[in-house]
Amino acid sequence: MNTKEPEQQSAFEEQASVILSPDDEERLILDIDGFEGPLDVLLTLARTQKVDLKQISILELVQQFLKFVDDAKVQKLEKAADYLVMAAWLAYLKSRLLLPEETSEDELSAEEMAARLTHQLQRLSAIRDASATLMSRNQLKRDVFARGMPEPVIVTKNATYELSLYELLRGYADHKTRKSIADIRIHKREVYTLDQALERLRGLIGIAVDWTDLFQFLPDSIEGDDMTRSVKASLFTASLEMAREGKAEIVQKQTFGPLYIRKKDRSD
Amino acid sequence: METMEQIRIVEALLFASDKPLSSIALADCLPEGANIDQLLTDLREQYANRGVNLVEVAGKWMFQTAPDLAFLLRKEVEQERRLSRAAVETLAIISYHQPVTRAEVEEVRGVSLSKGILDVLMEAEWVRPIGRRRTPGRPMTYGTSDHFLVHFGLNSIKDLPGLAELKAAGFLDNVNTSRLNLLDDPKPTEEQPELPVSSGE
Amino acid sequence: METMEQIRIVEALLFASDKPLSSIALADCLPEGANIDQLLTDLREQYANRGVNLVEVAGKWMFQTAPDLAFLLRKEVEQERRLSRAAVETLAIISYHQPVTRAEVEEVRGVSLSKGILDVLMEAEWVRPIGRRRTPGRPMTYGTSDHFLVHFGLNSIKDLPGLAELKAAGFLDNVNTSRLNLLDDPKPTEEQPELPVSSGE
Repeated sequence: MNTKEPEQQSAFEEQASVILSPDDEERLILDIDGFEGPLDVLLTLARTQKVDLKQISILELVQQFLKFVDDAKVQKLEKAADYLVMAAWLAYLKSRLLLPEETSEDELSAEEMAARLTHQLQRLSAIRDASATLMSRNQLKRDVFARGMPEPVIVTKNATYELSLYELLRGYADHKTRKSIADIRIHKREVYTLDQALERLRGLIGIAVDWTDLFQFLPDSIEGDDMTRSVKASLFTASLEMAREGKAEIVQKQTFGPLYIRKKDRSD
Repeated sequence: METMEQIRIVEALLFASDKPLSSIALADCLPEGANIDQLLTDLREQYANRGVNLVEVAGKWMFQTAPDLAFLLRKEVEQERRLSRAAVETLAIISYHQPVTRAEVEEVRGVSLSKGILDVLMEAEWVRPIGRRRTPGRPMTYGTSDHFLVHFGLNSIKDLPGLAELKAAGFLDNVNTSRLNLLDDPKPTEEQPELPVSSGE
Repeated sequence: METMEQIRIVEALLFASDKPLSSIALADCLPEGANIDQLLTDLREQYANRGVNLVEVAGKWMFQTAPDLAFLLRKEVEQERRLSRAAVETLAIISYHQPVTRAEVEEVRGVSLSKGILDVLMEAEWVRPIGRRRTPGRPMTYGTSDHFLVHFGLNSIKDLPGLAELKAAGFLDNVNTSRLNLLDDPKPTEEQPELPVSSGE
């Protein structure tokens, strides 16, 4: 590994010399606010080299980054903490890349450090591409939709009560049934009472001179079959009552024939 | 655009909608001149024998589990609360007599309405205030909601069977028919002589 | 029971639900011996060209609108604020690297994770704690939920786009969390799914 170092070293320098271009550096007037951390800056800078990420010049990248931090740290030192740490590490890397490598069992070679940084940048780049792909997928509730009116509604308030059309109709029918029975009880038929009939008969019988058909005494004002029947029944009962009292005489000449009534004055 | 493509669009819109859609709303998403009624008829036809049917309720369209498979969904339904008999009767009276005031419901039922009943019916979103009577006190009138129609699968309140039909269906076996005819058989109506409540909805 | 009848049942159950259903849950509603996998395959076939498709997500099945109709149905999602770039990246790292610790996410992005980001992702129910790493400090590890799979229409984590390529390039190897200290060798850490957070649905 150690023996290869000079070669690798030169490779980096070559690369750097090929790619380094003052135009690129000048174009990069960067602000920390626009970035998601030092790796993001490094990735952006690396892309300005317009080569495959595997081919980037680490030395150039280091210089670009150090310049970027120099420009930025004046304004935003607090935010720049991450950037300063990265800058320090990159400065160390740069020195390792430029100076002849000390052999060490424990430490990574400068080449390996650079390769690792490249790997990190590639990884971030790849995950960004992946995240873009992921977010461009058809997303539920944005591009594709599930059933808008799910039927086994478990949480919806609307469905808290259960009632079938049958039960609703049954309820109305039951109500109607009960109501119709209640009507029979409540709606009493109007009647012509016995007292009313007696009063009427007593008043009218004195006026009539001779035998008179009982139903001649029907009041004019009655309406309806029910009421007529009630009046006839009451007048008939009243006539019997007056006959029992001895105040009237009744004659019926044939079955179902008309009833004749006349006053009977006992005092005569 | 081909008819099949238009049918696909109507199908997707109806599937994804959280409420029934009118044919007008559907037509808005289709190219001008699309025959939406024909598309809906075709789609209904295509789903006629499937596990899900396209149905028209309250003048709008929606997908619904085929009636013969409703038993599959009953598991969840069992947890639901049941309405009291008084609530069912009140709901029935409101649906047949609407628009109707609270006092009228009480008069028809012959008992006063306990406080919770109307609340329950409104919470179930079956009953809603419709307007106010133009009578002293301007009492609130109540009627049934679109949700009521959807729930009971009715296209209109006029689809509720009349008393004669109830009798024919055996619902009124114990009632003397001649007597029944003397009772008022209200014709469910949708007209609203009342003063409208804030049109909200 | 005929196959068509069984398909109708599966169709009704899936159509009625707005969440994916497992084939096991579906089989519960079918006669014993029904070939649920075949039924699902058939049903998917029948709906392949319709406006609604049957898809397999998170190992379960659901109907959803056809992807090519997204242009008609697309909604700017109101409640879900648009995710920040940091949140999107974090979500991607968690989904591709899971189980992954907070420090590892920070390492990949090269920046510390601001406080709200994981909260947002967990609130959206896309990310959930999975267990703890068996390393000093026993850091919590994170992964994606079934809800994440359903949302992005994935059947399993293995279906993440570009997963194979990322893996082949070595980008998903263990992340060395001694961040900014690239001198250390990455030591593979072993995941121990202790403290499993409720395995829930």
